[in-house]
Amino acid sequence: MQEIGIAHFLIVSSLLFSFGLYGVVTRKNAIMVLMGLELILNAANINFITFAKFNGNVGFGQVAALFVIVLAAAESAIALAIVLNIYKNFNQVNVDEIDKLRD
Amino acid sequence: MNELSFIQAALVVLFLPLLGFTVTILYGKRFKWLYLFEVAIITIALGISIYMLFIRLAYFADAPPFQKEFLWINLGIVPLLGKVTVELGIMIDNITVLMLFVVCLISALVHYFSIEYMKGDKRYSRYFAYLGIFTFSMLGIVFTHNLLMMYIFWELVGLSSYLLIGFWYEKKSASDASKKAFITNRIGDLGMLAGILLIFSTYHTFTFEAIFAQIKAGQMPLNSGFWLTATGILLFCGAIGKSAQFPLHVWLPDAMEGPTPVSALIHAATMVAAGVYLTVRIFPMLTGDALLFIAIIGALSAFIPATIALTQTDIKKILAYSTISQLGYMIMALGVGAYSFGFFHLITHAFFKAGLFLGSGSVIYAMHHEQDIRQMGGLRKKLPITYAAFVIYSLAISGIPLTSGFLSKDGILASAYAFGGLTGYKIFAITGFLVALLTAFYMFRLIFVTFHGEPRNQHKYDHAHESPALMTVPLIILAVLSIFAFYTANPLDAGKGWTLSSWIKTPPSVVPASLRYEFMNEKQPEVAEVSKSHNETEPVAENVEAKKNEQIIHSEEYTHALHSAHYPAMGLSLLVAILGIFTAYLFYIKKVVNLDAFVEKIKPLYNFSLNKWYFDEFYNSVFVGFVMLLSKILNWFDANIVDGIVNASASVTRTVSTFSNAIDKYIVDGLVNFLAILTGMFGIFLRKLQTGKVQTYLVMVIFSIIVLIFIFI
Amino acid sequence: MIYDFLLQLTGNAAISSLINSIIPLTFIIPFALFAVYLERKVSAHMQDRLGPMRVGWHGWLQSFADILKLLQKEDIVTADADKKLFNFAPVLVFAGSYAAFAAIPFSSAYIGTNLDLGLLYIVAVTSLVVAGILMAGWGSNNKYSLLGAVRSAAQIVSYEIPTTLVIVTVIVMTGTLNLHKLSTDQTSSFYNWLIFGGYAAGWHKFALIPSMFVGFLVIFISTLAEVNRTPFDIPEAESELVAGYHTEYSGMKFAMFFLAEYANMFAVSAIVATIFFGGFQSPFGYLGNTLGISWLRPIEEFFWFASKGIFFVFVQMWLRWTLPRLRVDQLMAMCWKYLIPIAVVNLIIVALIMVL
Amino acid sequence: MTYYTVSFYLFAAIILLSAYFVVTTKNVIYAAFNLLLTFFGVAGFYALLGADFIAIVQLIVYVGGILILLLFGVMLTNKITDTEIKTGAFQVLPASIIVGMFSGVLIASMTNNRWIVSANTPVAADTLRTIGNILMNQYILIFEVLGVLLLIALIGAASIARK
Repeated sequence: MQEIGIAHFLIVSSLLFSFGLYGVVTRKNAIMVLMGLELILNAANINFITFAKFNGNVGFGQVAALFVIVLAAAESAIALAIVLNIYKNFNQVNVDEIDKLRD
Repeated sequence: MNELSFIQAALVVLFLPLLGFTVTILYGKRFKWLYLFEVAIITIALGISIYMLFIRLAYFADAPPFQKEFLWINLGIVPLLGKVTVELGIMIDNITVLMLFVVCLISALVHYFSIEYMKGDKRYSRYFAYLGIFTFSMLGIVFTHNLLMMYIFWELVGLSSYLLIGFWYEKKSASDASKKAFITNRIGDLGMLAGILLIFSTYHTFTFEAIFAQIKAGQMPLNSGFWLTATGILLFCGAIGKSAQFPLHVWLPDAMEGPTPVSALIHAATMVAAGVYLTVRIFPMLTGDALLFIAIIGALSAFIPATIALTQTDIKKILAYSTISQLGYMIMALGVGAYSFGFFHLITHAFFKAGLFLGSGSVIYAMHHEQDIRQMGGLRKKLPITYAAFVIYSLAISGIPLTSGFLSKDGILASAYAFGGLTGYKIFAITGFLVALLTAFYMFRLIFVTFHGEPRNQHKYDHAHESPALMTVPLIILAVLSIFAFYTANPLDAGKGWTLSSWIKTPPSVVPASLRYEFMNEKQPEVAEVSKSHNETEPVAENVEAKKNEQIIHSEEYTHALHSAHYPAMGLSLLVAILGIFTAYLFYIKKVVNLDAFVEKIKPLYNFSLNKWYFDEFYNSVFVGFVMLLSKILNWFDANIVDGIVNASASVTRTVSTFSNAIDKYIVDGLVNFLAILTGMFGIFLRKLQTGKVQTYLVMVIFSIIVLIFIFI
Repeated sequence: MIYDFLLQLTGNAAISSLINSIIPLTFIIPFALFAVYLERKVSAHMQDRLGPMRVGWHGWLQSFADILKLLQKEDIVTADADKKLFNFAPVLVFAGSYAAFAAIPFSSAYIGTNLDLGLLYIVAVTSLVVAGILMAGWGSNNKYSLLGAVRSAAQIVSYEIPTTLVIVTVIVMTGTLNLHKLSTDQTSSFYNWLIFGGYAAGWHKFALIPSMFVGFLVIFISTLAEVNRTPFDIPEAESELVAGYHTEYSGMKFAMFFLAEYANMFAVSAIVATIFFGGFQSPFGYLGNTLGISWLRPIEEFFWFASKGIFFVFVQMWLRWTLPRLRVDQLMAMCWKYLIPIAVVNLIIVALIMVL
Repeated sequence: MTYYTVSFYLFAAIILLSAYFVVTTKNVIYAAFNLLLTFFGVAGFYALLGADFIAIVQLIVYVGGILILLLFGVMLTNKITDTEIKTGAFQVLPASIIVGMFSGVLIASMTNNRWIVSANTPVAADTLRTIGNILMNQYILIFEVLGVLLLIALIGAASIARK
């Protein structure tokens, strides 16, 4: 088994990203879509930290990751507020059935 | 007190009533006592106005007008016009302070009178608020130094008049009357607006002084004297509307639906005088033809209502027609060039006519809102103060010596007489004397029927009582002001006696010499002398300039004619006045003629007068009828000709369309349907991609990214 | 350090780590037994009763009897419950509470992990408790449980903010988040405790005392809320929600919740004590130093640490039987309208004092 | 095989397995709790990479904040009496194919790329101080803008959810 290098972390983050993408693309429930989104953001963050570590420039990557986390918090707060509102109006949160504009 | 403090005082007086109005209208409903605030404010304004009057006349009587301009709108450089700025401004001269005093005094008296008269009204404080806004607008007219501001306040006055006439808007007649007044006024104001626009398009300014200066420099609207005359007449149209002159006089009698103190304030003393005031202001720019027009209008307005007043039975209607008649007098005076007498009559008339109205208000109040004089009679025992005041006013309006009316009226008659002698238009003098006769007759008819004889309605008579002090004191004040002592030391010398005539001088006309009356021209040699001396030395030139200012007003000729006309005119007017009173005495006290039989004998004339010369009916049938007829014709035109053309074109279109339909159906539609089927098939295919779900699109995006990656790497 | 000692003893890092991590458990379980007994006795005496008197002298064996009873009880899982979540929830909750003990220095000789970010770490792992509580509430499939869980989560998340603000205040003042370092720095005597202005010199020390006192009050109140104790016990308000999120639990799982609750009580008390009251430091000198017996000193330190922790646990119980329960809106208002603004202002004041 | 390697594979397994469950399970609640595990694993990764502060922030924000929010969202958008909180998926086949291809491309690019790796990876001593200095010096503007953004997001979320 080789020593754990940069590629190991990157592969894990790529897979995590793909799972997230899969979740975003296939799930019906809006909250599940959000979870997929969080996975994608986490994958991105892993990349940031990894590059920061292996590039020797520790601080900057971590600061970027910090920003991403803050943005993710803001995003999920807004998104969940919207989902709650949608639930109030449509009594469900399935993204494929909320098609009032289409009718 | 200097010029600046005059301006400041004027601003204070102008805006105090507005403050009163704002406060009273906003909070009057919550705080019932707030009407006292309005009354206090008008009292303060009255105080300041008296102070301003005395200071101006005592120390600055010969000074030029005090002026102050405030930049309102700066349009910058406008194409074709150059730099355009619109200024608001205040001008204070002798006329202004006199008018200010009149407005404030009558307004204040009416305020006091109304406290008692309007007691118990459900919109009590609103009434006082309206009085406040009226006073504000009227003062705006008085103070203005330009036409635009005058127009603004002119309309504000119209608005407040509308509000006050329709104050008891639950009554249909009141709301109708307010609408009638408003609309009739608009007709006159339209002319005024046209005149203002003409002036602005020519001179690019609204300020009186600047306009006069430019006219003097020879500039005229459309470069013709005719249009100068037209401008003058158009501006005068505003006065026709506001001063209820023939033919727009019909609104004033109806306006008596408003509360009586309002009639006294607005429809007798101040607002209707605004027309005269406007004419006074624009006097220098009126050409001879315009003045003649004005004189004719004035004469007609003086005569027609006087004949109508003979037969009316409503106490306020009589006074209303009398008002129109007297306003016609003033207008006629201005028309014949008696500038200062016209204005003098405006002031004296304001006092005694306000008094008459307040007196009638007192009578109506005493009779529990009974206005028909046939229900009255013998009231002099019940209402001694009102009666005494009423007699003094009536004497004044009839032009009996020792009253103010005598002074001003005789001045006008003398001027008309002199004017007739100089120009040949003797009709004005004849009309003047005739109207004086009629005035004396109908006024004393009113007195004799109302206050003398036996009570006709015993029940109402028994309940009648003298009005409280708050109502009688204004009557007494106005009665005192109707006596000669305030105006002259010599009650019989009407021509020169008026002290004010040294303060109110006819302004020099600015119209080119060819457009004026000859007698108004300055003497040519004097002008020549001026130009000659101008070339020599400065001090002399100044001297001559001063001299010229003194003599500029009228030619010698006119002065002579006026002087010689005074005594005949005085005698004649006194004669007709006494004749009128005596006739009334014979008719209504001695009853030497059987009135009913007499009326029966002149039935057509009587009815003609009683029905106000059928003006309303005439307007109804002519204007309304004309519009109805026009609409009928248009309707026929529409139904037969327009529709016929439309129908014909329709049938043609139908035939054509039948053909075109066939082509459409088989050839064009075939093509289109084919295309549609093609498009539809594409659509069915493409629709599968367009799911409306973001996630599907995301899949497509990823797919495209992969494709792109494979293409480029 | 005990870890070094263990490493020497066993020669294996894995085994010594394992033993090292179990040590807090050996403290928590007896403590929980004692605390249950204490709670019952305190409540009894506050209400002028005697409390448990049957088992042992003055009922001191009562807790053991309770444990025996709980162990014997049938493990009931309701039919409609989500079994996976239902079973996992108590573990998660206890894991969360227990994880906090990793960063708490019991004495100069023992700390689970000498973390640089110890205080933040404790705040972080507390979130696990929230997740566990929500899990329990949902898994029970009972409206009382769910309501209690949601309330609890909202409460804990809200009150984390003032706690963190006070922690930031401490960072500003001391420049460290390491609890062990924090404790060792407050050495020698009680006037070096942070509540008395810390070990700063000069006027700073006196200027800081009011701010420190405010900070102590804020963090004590908000940690009280975080462990759902009265007057902030809305999540398990008996009169409204039966017993909140652990309504459906019984037997050993219930015992784990119970254990977690008491562990939490001690954890927050220990944190407060460590930050403001010198941690394991004695208020005055050490007997071990005086006698020259070096191994006595860590034991003394542990004694002081446990005493301070148990004192604050006692204060919590005292409050429980003194104050009435808050309404939900009052609870939130307390946090958002009072504690947070006060904490922020306090932070600014401390920062200003430190800059000057 | 060091502890480091073991930890890495442990955390990688946690991350990938739980992430897989997150996106495939039909039960929303299970997905949410699996997400908790994923976050935990990612925090572990951060710790392995020497970013202890980020790891703790990950726990505080993701586990303590976002996950709780998500759970709240789940609990508020599903009726408590309704045990059937399962939810379906659609376009599974095309999505799996395309996402699979994408992940293949991604992994290929990640492994085949020659990353420039700094020779001396410094020991992360006192990262908190480093991050604080960077935040307060180079990135002060972004930091403050983020603060404002967070405030706006909170106000917006509160107002949207209140309606």
